[in-house]
Amino acid sequence: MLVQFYNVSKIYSNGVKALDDVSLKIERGEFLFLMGPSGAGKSTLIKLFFREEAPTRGQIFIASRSIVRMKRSEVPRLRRNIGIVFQDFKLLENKTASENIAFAMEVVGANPKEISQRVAEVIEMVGLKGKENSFPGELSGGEQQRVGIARALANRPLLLIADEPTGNLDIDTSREIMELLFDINRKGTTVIMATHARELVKAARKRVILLDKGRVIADNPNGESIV
Amino acid sequence: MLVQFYNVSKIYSNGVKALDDVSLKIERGEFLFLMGPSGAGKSTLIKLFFREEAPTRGQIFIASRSIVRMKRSEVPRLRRNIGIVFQDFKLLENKTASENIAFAMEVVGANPKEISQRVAEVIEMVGLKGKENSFPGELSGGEQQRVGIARALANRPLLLIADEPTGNLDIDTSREIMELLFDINRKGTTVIMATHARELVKAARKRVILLDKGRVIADNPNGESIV
Amino acid sequence: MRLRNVVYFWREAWKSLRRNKVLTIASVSTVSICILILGMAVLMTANAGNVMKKLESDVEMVAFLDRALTRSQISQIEEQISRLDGVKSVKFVSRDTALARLEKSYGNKEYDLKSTLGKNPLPHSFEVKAKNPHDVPRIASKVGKIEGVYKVNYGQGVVERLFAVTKWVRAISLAFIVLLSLGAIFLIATTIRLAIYARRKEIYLMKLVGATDWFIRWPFFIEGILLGTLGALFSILLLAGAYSSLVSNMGSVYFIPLVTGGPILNQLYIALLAAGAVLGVVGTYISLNRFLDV
Amino acid sequence: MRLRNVVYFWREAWKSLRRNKVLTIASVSTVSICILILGMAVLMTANAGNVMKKLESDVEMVAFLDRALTRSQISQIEEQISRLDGVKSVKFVSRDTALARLEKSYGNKEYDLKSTLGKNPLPHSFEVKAKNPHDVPRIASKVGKIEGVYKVNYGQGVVERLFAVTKWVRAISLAFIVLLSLGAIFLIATTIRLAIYARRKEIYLMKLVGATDWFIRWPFFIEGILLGTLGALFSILLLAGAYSSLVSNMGSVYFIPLVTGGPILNQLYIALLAAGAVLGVVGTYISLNRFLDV
Ligand SMILES: Nc1ncnc2c1ncn2[C@@H]1O[C@H](COP(=O)(O)OP(=O)(O)OP(=O)(O)O)[C@@H](O)[C@H]1O
Ligand SMILES: Nc1ncnc2c1ncn2[C@@H]1O[C@H](COP(=O)(O)OP(=O)(O)OP(=O)(O)O)[C@@H](O)[C@H]1O
Ligand SMILES: [Mg+2]
Ligand SMILES: [Mg+2]
Repeated sequence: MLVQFYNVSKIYSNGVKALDDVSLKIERGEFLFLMGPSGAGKSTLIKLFFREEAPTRGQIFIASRSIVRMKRSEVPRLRRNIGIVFQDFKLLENKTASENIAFAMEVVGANPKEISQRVAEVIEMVGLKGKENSFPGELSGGEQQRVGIARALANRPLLLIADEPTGNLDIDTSREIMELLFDINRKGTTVIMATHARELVKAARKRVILLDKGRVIADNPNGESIV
Repeated sequence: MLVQFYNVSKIYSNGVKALDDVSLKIERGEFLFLMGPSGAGKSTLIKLFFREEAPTRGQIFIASRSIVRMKRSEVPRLRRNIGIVFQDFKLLENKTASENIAFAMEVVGANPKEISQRVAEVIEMVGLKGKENSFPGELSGGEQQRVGIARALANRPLLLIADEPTGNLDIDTSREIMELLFDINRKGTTVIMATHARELVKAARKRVILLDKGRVIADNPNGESIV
Repeated sequence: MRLRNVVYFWREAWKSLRRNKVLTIASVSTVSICILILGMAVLMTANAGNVMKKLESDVEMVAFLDRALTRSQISQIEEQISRLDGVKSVKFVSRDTALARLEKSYGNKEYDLKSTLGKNPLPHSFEVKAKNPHDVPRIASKVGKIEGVYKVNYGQGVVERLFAVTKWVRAISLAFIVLLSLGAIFLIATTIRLAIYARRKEIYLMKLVGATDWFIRWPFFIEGILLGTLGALFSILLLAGAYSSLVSNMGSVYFIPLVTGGPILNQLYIALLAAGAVLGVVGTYISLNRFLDV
Repeated sequence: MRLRNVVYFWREAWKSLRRNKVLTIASVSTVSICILILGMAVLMTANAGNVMKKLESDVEMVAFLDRALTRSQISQIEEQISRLDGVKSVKFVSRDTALARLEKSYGNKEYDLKSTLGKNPLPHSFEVKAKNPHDVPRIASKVGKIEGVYKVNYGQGVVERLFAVTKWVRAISLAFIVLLSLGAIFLIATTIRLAIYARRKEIYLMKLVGATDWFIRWPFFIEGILLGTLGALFSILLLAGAYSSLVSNMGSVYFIPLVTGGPILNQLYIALLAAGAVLGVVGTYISLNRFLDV
């Protein structure tokens, strides 16, 4: 069991209850869609995985370690094993596309040769060849999003979490990205993806968790009943 | 004729040719989709309308005024008549949702009563009631996007330009937003919307312009051949 | 500018000061420190100036008179001296007084000059002060030419050196104050520039939704005034407190001629307050323009 | 720290300095101005200290001797004085010399004291200097008790006041330097804090992708050192240029005892350079921590 949520609730400091008594189990190697209307709590749930937010109540285990009771000094290690695609991309504005990707690898201490090789590889995978040296401000919305995806892939994480990774992509590019995710999933990476793109979910036939108002209202192994 | 583009090209300072000899006519009261793969030049085209970017070559007329030769001091007036939904939202982080919307009205010199009334109205329209006093950092991705939409609507612009306004919205919310846009279009506002959401375009049966690599490769009055 | 806008601008400025706490605190404390240091330097310079004035005003000349002069000749000479341009005071010192002074430095009880000598060998003299101590050398040469005066002493050599020193001290403290002021302007402008830089996206968006340059500038200017005034106020309170306690602790004990005139100090404090406000606005003005070109 | 990281940190620091031009220029010029002002103040204080030392070292006492002393008695007294604790030099001034001096201030050609008097009424005396001018009053009272000395003069009253003044001048300039240093620390820290504030999202993201605090800190520290050193370098060049031209223009003309010792100045400049680098790092350290808590 890779991830376990026990009765997790999240109430933000302004009183908004974003998650309400969520319990969840995710196996190693699974591919999981998170769906639900805008404001349902998908991003909040995702932020709990790598301790960007701490739950108000409940327990979370990743690889059998409680990340609620985890010490501050252990958090970097947790995060290095998770690849994250942020809903708002979070690219560094004064680093080029390849520097943004390389950066995530430098953090884990990869060596320069390895880095430059892998960066070229993931840039190619997301279809950004030729944009390596562009700064985020010089990229289109979809291109920025793909830089974010490439960065999450770079370290070959055990767990990949993508928050709305195709929101700014056309359907063809989206399908290519999905292929990419399925591919790394086949190679062993657990993938969790929050999305609104029903077409993609429908085509994938993977497990779907449906959130609404912070509660899990459906958990379907191959997404049939939901879409 | 509201908008005329004559042989417009845009080459960014780093040499990227984002638009290549684009000519275009848009009538008052039209509803227009801009489609095309990621990096096709949709956002660039949109930025030309309100002079965030200037064209490298060609002429642009809005309401028969050349906005290429327009003086710097006249630009604010141009912009006040255009409502813009930005692809990256561009919300002010230290203003609440309603302040972000009110702000765009204060710029045009509306009076306080009018402002507070209209702000409540558009907040309601985009389904953000209860989130008026949240700061952007306290809103979900889709909620932020809707604040951006509400801000563009607030001044009842003559021309509304929306760059990927439903990228972070679920399908139901997206449909509601589309209804909103159709509605203001019926009331006379010209609407230009860049999007990747084929479902929405298909359902709308409106004019679609298809861009690829900076060129207009199709211009279809009711979108049939495209989607 | 319509009233509605005025209200709007002040409200915006105030809100932004409260919401951008990091920026506000940084700017206010920068202004505070700059004004504090500037104020302290001005006070120091003013006091140094006072001391130097005192030193200079001690400069006087002594005119020794020929022996065989009558009373009326002496008072004629006195009149001639007093009539000279720039002379402030003339004081007659009789040979007896002169001898008494000499005795005071050499003499003791058992052994006094007068009895040893039998008669007084010293001449009568006049002690002459100038309105402007710097005129002493010039006046001295004129006094020397008066009939009946055989010699004029004013510490030739030493006095010129004193004046050279005071001139340099004044020049250097002025240069220091100017440098400090420039530094303060620059530092405050830099801090404000950084504060505005941190908000450049806000300005960019304002322009994109159609705000005019002045619509954006006003709240920033008001912010500038507010934080400049606030910063200056802090430092003036500190400065005034510290200086008045210094004066009361020290002035009475050591006879150093401290600047204590209430009005002068108040003028200084008001000037510093104004400087704070002006620097706040000027710093904003300089920094803002480059972000407005959208 | 592995070599790879060291290289990485320096490269990152350098890149970031080049890419964040606004922030870099702001920080470097803030350091520059602060160090310039601090350096100027230190030089001024050092020179003021020199002048005051000079003033103090002019303080000496004069011991007047009884009239009826033999040669050997006089040299006995000289020895006694020299043996006193803290005495630096003793110089015999004969009555003839004393009279000649007196004459110089009163006399003229036609009329000289010696011939008027017939005989010299003045006593022999010793001019005594102390190693530490502050000891003069203490030593004077001891000298006064020696047999054969009937009076000791050292400008009683005036000297005490001089010492009071120099004490206060020293205290106030020290206070000013301390204030300036604190101000410099604070201003530099504030500027750096704003520069880091402008990059807070960058730090936030670094933390989210798993960077440790130290991994983030190092490049910032190196940046701090670089910009602190750079800023200090500018100001030291300016300061050294200005001061050496001041010394060569003024020192030779006016006999003001300027601080000109090469080694002392070099030490000062090196200290300022170090101060720049240290302030850069300390400013970074203070400012960085609050953004690391993610
Ligand atoms: N930092 C925050 N402080 C307060 N409330 C927040 C914060 N972040 C999110 N919320 C609120 O929590 C709820 C869930 O937000 P969340 O971002 O998880 O939604 P989401 O499912 O990701 O929506 P979307 O599809 O629009 O991205 C929303 O009502 C939102 O307003
Ligand atoms: N400021 C810029 N400087 C340089 N190149 C740019 C800049 N902005 C965009 N580009 C490039 O111009 C091309 C068109 O970009 P644009 O943002 O118009 O695409 P788009 O159609 O909006 O794409 P998306 O659907 O991904 O948002 C892209 O190749 C992009 O890399
Ligand atoms: Mg979300
Ligand atoms: Mg775009």
